[in-house]
Amino acid sequence: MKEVINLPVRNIEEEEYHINMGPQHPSTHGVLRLVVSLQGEIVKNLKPHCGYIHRGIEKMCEKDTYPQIIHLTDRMDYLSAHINNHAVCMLVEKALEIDVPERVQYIRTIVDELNRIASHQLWWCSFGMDLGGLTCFFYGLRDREKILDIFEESFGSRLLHSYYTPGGLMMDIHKDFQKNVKDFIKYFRKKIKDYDRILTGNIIMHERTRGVGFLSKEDAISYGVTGPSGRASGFACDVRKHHPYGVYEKADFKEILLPEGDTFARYMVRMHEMRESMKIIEQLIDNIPAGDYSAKMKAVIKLPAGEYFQRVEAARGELGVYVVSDGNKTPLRMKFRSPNFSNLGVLDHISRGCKIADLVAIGASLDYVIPDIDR
Amino acid sequence: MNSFFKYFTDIFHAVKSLLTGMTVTGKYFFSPWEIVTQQYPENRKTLKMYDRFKGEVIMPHNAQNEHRCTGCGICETNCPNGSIEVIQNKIDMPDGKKKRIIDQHIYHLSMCAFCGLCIKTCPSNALAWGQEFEHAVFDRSKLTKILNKPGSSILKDIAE
Amino acid sequence: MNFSIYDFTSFNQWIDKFLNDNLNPFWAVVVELTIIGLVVLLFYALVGLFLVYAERKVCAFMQNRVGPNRVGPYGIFQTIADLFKLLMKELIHIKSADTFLFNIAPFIVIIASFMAIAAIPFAKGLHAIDFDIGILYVIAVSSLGVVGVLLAGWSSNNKYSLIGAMRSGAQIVSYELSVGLSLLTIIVLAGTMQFSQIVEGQANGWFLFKGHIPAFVAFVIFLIASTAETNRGPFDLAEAESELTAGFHTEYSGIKFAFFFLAEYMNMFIVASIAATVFLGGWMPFHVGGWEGFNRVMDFIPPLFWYFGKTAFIIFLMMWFKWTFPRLRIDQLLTLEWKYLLPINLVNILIMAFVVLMGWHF
Amino acid sequence: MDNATLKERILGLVPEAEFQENKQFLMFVVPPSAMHELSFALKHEADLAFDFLFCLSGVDMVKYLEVVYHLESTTHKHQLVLKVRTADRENAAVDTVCDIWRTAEFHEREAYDLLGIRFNNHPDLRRIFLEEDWKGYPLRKDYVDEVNIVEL
Repeated sequence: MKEVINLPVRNIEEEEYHINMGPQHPSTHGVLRLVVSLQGEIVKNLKPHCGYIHRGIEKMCEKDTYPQIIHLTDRMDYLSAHINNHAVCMLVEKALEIDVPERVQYIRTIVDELNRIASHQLWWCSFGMDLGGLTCFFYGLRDREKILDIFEESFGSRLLHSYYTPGGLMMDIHKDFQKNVKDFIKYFRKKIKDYDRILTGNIIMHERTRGVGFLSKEDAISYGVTGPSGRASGFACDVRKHHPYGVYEKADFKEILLPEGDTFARYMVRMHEMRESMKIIEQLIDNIPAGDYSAKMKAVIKLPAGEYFQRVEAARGELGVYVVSDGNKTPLRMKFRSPNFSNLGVLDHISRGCKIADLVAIGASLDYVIPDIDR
Repeated sequence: MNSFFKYFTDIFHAVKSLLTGMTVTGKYFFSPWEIVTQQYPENRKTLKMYDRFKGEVIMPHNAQNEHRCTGCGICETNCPNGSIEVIQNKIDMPDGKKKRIIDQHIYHLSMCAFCGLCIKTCPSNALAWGQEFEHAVFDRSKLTKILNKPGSSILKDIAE
Repeated sequence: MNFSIYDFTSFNQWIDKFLNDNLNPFWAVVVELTIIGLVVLLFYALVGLFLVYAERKVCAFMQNRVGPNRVGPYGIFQTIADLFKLLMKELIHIKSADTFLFNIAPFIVIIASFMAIAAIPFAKGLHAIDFDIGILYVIAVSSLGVVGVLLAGWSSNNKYSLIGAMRSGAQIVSYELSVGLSLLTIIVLAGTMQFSQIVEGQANGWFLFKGHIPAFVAFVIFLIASTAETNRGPFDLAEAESELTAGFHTEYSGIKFAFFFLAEYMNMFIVASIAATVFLGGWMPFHVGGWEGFNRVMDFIPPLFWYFGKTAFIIFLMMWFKWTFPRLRIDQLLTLEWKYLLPINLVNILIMAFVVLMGWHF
Repeated sequence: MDNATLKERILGLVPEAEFQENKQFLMFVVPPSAMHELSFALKHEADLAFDFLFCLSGVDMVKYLEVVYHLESTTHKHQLVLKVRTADRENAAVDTVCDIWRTAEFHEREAYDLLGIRFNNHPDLRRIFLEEDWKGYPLRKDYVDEVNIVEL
């Protein structure tokens, strides 16, 4: 006698077609996993799964002294390592109420902006590559190399510098630093026109990005999307303007705000920001005052008991460092409000209803760096 | 009629934008002097790293095989990753006192994060950055290095 | 017996006569077919290897790089090394794949491109088969490849592969129209579908110049559509490595992957040679009607040189597209075809028919 | 709104809120029961309009667990820090604010993952960084893990 098998009735319409984008996928820029539910090619919803390279930096910070923490912050958002260092250094300086020499402020601001350009260049590479234009990748890296060479000459390393220390800098800038930076600005002003010609003006790129992944201003604020992605939605969130640090007050620059809120706007904000950063550097580079490259610091840095918060504008958005100190040389709790972590939260919201190809473009325009999400 | 013209102007602008893009790649195709790639193993002889390049931590020795390390261990406490171990020795001084000197300064390159705190905090400037960058080895244990050379001694004026 | 590099007809006749003298007619045909098969196979492999190398060098120069430069002088043996690597790689067996279809798919793809080569005239007399419906045959055969792509995507039992294969299906179905119609424009001008006659018809000027505006429009459309048909350049949606990792051939490894890879380059070669033959005169030297002296000088350059030069030029154009443009999205791809290329193409045929009717061509 | 009037305003909304001295921010400790209601008021009342939650952190203060909310108004540019404390380490639970500030969804998941603070009414309260079967909450001070944490 044959056994009767009752097959479940399958409703094709309601069944979800899941795709695991990642952890190994070319367009997630690292080990991020997006579980995407599809209907045909259209994204119904997606769930980000992160934590594949969670290293517990916040836990490690609780065991480290403040100068030792600096090298850990390098490894969060490795593309804006200097800016991350800057946040922690400023926090310690603010807690100890130390006046940092003017020279240090200038150098830090210039190096931050160089780092921002380098980071945006890499973003441009990967944006072009995610859209399918592989050549962009090499042009971006070619020009980024020039900045990395300047970094290497002055600070000894290309990516993870640990150049700032609480109270100042590890060492003074190289004697050729100013000349090299000026040469680079001259070089990059020429090359950025190529960027515009090959990608910004391209009709395929316009079609791919215009009106894709719309994020309204209200949502940007509510989701805490900061940095270029937030400013593309009209959210005035530039920490350099609203809570100035370093010597940004002395430089004349615009906060780029675009109202469109789509992928193309996020692209354009970054392109403009590279130019603004060059403007800032040009204004400051000749005016670096002479002086000491570090303030006098005690051998053991102990923060007075209390809570401190420092915000900086990292390349991808607002980086917040929150420290609870109990008066010891190690913090009781150190929390990094990483820009990418908040920016990732919005991905599900803005990619619903778009196609897989759009999802890749949106992901590229949000420009996440996975170690910064996972920390 | 308007949309009819728009149809053709769209095509015109599209083609124009595509051709602009092609001029960029075409220009680079025909300008091989702009190639930026370095032929790495071949150019080893001419390759020079910057003075400040952080290749590895070294302990400079002078011609008399003398270094500046007192073996105080400040680098060890400052290292965030525990990549430095300082092993001290006690020797009897002629005046009867015991004195600590360095026996071995062990440096685990595999754990080093190149933060530079050991070099910055060293009170006698005994450590420095080396420009060597070809660290690949087949055995992990080769990355553990002893920085003071065998038979070396501390520089006279540091010791006093 | 006399043969030259300008005309291979007498050479072919000599072989034919030699075989018929020594063998009975049946075996003579068998031997001839075998020779042709072997020659085409060898040619196929050589062109494939060379194109892979050329592509890597071209893209490297466009990207300010040197490209392959380790194996042999200027890296010319790089692709051979790659071939050996692919030959030695493990053929990964996919457990839940449809094994029969999975194995057969790369062969379908490669056979489709193989068959198309047979109808292409390389030089006078150097022509495997001269169909009187040559163009129709090539269009029909070259579009068979998509069956292999669809099967590969379906049988891999992989979601990325399936999406890639479906994209490819939609893409070929639409762009086949444009390819056909743009070739039809020239057929209207040439009045024949036979490749040898099309080439002969361009003895006093290439069709691109003879048919002026409509021929030029058809040429541009053919370039775009054939790039799309070969899954290349800005239209590589079926592979789309930043979206679908590798699209339809995600699950393939070793030599089966190499087949897909080789077929892509051969398809590129085939469409380039069709474009060269139909629009740019194939092996016919650059002639201008009436300029006898000039034509003589041009005749001095061997036809094979002309043929490969033109094909290489078209291939270079296609590589240039690929290494410059970002990828289109699937709906934009279809919009481009149905809203732009197809209507323009239809109007263009009408114009061409009118031009031919009124005798306004050169 | 300057900090003095803002202080009055907050105390008017939640009288039992406890003011804390801080050089940088206006800081209040709010009882957990009042947090959600207060958040709603902070976001939606026109003179407050705290629409940007720029940081949400969980802290283990050994005696109690704490959730710290850093708020900013993008229109009025004033800032505020709220704290919610819970002494119950086993079943620490706080009302979610992710219906008010959407960014809290991920940050609350992080706090749950690393500190074990549960958020009531959270739509998707799962571990975000660690695996589902991870035992314990790593950022707590009493967390012991002999395998994964290397003591130097």
